[in-house]
Amino acid sequence: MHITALPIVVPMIAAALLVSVRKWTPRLALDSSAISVGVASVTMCALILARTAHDGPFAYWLGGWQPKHMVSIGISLSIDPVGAGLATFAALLVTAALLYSWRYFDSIDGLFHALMLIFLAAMVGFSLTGDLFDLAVFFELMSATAYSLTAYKIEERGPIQGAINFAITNSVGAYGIFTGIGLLYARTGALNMAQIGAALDRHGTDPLVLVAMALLFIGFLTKAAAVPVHFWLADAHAVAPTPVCVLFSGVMVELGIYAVARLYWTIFAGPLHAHTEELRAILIAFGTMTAIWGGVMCYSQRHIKRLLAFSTISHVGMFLCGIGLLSADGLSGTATYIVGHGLTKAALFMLAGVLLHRFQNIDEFDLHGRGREIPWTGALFALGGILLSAVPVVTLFFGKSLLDGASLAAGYPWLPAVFVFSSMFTGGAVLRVAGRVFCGWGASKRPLDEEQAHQAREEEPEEQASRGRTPLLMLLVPASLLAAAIVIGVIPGAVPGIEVAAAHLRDHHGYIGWVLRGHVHFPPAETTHIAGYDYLYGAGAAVGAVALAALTLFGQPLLRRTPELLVRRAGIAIMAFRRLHSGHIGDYIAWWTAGAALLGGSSLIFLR
Amino acid sequence: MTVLQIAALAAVAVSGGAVVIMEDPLRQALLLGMFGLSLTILFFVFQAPDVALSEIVVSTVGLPVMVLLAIRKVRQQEERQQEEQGESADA
Amino acid sequence: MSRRTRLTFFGVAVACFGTVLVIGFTGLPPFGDYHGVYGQVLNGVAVSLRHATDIVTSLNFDIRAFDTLGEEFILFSSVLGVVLLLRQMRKEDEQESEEGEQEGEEEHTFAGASEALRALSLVLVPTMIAIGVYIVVHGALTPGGGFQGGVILAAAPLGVFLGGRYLKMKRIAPDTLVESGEAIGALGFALVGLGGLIFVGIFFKNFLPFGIPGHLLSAGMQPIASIAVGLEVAGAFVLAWTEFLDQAMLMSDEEDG
Amino acid sequence: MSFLPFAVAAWLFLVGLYGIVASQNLIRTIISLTIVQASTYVLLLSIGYRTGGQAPIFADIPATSNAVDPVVQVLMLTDVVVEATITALLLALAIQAHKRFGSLDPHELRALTD
Repeated sequence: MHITALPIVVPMIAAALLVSVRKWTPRLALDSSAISVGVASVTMCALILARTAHDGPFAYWLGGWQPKHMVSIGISLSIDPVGAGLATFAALLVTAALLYSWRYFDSIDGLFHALMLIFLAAMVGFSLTGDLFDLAVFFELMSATAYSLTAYKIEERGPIQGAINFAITNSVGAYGIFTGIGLLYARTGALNMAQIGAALDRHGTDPLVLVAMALLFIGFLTKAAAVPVHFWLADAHAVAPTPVCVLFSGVMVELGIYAVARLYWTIFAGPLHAHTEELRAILIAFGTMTAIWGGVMCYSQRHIKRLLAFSTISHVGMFLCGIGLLSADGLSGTATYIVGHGLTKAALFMLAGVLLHRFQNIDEFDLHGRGREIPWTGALFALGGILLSAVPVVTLFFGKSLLDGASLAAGYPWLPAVFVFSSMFTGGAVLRVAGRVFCGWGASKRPLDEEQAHQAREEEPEEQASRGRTPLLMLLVPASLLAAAIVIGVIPGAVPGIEVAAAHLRDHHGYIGWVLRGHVHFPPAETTHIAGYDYLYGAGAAVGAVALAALTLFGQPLLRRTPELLVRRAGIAIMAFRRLHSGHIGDYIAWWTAGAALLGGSSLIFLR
Repeated sequence: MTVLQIAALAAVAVSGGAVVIMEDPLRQALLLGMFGLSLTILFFVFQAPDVALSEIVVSTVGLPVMVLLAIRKVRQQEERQQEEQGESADA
Repeated sequence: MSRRTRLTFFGVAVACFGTVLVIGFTGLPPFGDYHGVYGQVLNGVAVSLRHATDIVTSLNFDIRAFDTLGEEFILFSSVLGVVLLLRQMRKEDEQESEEGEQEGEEEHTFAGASEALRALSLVLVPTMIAIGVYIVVHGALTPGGGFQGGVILAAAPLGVFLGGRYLKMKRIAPDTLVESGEAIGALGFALVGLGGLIFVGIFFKNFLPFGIPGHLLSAGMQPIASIAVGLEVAGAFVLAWTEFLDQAMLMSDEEDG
Repeated sequence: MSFLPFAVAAWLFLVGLYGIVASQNLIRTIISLTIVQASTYVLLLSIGYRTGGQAPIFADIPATSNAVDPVVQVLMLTDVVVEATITALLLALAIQAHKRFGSLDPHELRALTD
């Protein structure tokens, strides 16, 4: 008996059971059963991962519908180490979030647990499936649960607005995906990704394939929140319950990036072989835009959860650049970075949740100095900021040095500067918050944007119990996530393991072979050594982050000496930039259309 | 391509456009029903009876009930808000 | 952005996007000239392998059943979302209106319910149930199946409401029961898949005899899968409708009082 | 003429997007979204159609005869029902939004803006 389908199905079954018995079930039983299902999923995913690492990737044909003469009839789970690894990672974060919410929420009933478990099933299914339409189904399942989870605290205004913008933007993205699938189906007569890839190898590229690619990519990038289809993310992340934010930033957004990588290497790598250079330029352009936009927006926020949300957008830009390098190191660097970032960002959201839980306020200036009461939280928060700036030798650092090497090899020597910028601004923003809130450094007022401050105060506590003490569990979970983010990179074999996994993902012909013929092929994987300048870059970014935070907190005298006109101009420019994030769904869809036109248009012009 | 198919396509295109152009949600809800019916006919002439059956049950009973009830609820909330405003103005 | 800026910006964007879309669509094979290999293979295999005459249902509940499992849970979780959003709100509304009159237990009648409509509903409701059940169980043979039949089944309690008996509708279909029904439907479909794993070793592999093509109990697990889906869809729609009805009715009760 | 179905699909997609952008009422936004979605139905079913093909139900016709593509029908058939419940979820959100903000105009619905 095969367990392959079980990590998807067991959470679903458990969710349905929980819903039907939730009226008569005490809270403790709900929590413990949901957590044990999470643990079971982690175990099963890890077993599958171990199998792919040991015996190589494999296809599991649901219903026993094996392909006949290279034509697939049923649906396959096509599992390679990257897919299995992401599934394990998603299950791990869901379990951590469930553990955290045990003490975080005071009164929730089984609906929350059921939705979390279905969300888990969707993410695992999304990582494992080998069928293009099934991928879209799990995309929608992920979305449907995510909308409800975002709006979970319905007594407030923010969550409703965030959920609406999230739902409409992502639905439009999903219809883009369906249209793309339709185009590919018309061309190849197949839905299995391996078979589509094999068919396109014979047909080559033409406008239909390019437009299909653009529609699929923009759809998945909507979930990944790349500029200019990122607007929903900040609205949704700022207001969703903390345990849900952990999953959104930690793994859901990254799955969008995963889908782009998967689609490129299984489907489009063959026909676009002659245009690698041009596609690389397009993807890196989008990625750079996202990294810088996210970094600037992140640094200019005072609502802490919204700040973390923009920091995720900035990192998504780095991921997109990493994938867009279309090389071995780029891919394995991104994969490593995703693991480190997911753990760190999840921990940071949990620590922001501690603030919210204790002070019922998430505004940086309002909380000025009040964090002194909880020094441990502060220490962990600052540690998270340092990690986010990819200081040597944490997991993020190994990811970033692979990315640096890949950019130089691909002829983009300026790309490492973008990465340093992103690390500096996102890490610096977190450190600034840590300094102001937990140490009481810097100014306690900033009059410019009272509106956002008001919103941060309106945030109501997610738990109604006494706020005297922070439950220990709410610190233990983020602390262990941060510890994992530090050590995973230095575990012998971890990074080389990711490099092997990435080699499987990149193996276009190998993928078609093992899915449709069952011939496992082990592509050669090179281990990259870290160059000296990587340590320099890494240390530079970390020092830069600290310096930036210090400059903002203590640099008032310095600022007074710069010409006032310059300061005001810069202020106005940033405010104008921020005003683009209007919260108006019409704006967001207009931007979505522009993004789709941009990606589709540039593909049609440059890739023919 | 048969005349029936062309007619159904034209009906879908026109009613779809009309649904979007209409500003008043109540009229939109009614037009949405028409749109659903023309889609049903289209699916039928495209030899997709299963999808047509899906579409007809959803577009005749499934969606309109919910849209109309949502509009009704919103109207009620508006009335209530106006009442409250009126009361506060009186006081 | 002001409304005008937004529309201008969108106008430019949509012109470009439309061009992209149309250029892509020109690569499609001419309408009616499709020769995709997947569909042809399936049309060839399904009757002989599955003894089902409606290929669409075979695909839905057997060959691509895993998709359907995902879709089922989309349905399930979005209705959970509706319940989550509206039930809480109803509690608030009830608290707000508590100082008002106590709600009576007498029958609430739908404003436009005449005797004729009431009589019609008496005929309509059993007919709808019959049609719904027929469509659900004959999925493998004729057009239809759990999805379509489920919505029709769900419309039956709605008929009771149209006949003017809102509370009676609630009595026939109380929330808890409907909710459990929906969950059991979702569960049932997953269990059909699990049955394959347990009895024949592969998830969603058929583990029941196929029977004679055209007969009611043919096509292996398909009828059972169809019934599970029917239950789930019916439960989901009844639940969503009653939540919306409760919203719209609650206030009007106050008005009547 | 043979391009007409695809043109209708493109038209529905674009006009639906326009509806969302131009809307000043959330319920209108949601209804426009269903139009975008209908575009995908029209596209996929048009792709799978074969001239002279019959519905893929072999109770009345011999199994060897010319039939339209069944796969696209399966993909769309479940989607039609499922998306109705997603629309229900959005409508529930709209009702909530109206209660909290006192308006359905997206312009008024800006809880957390910069």
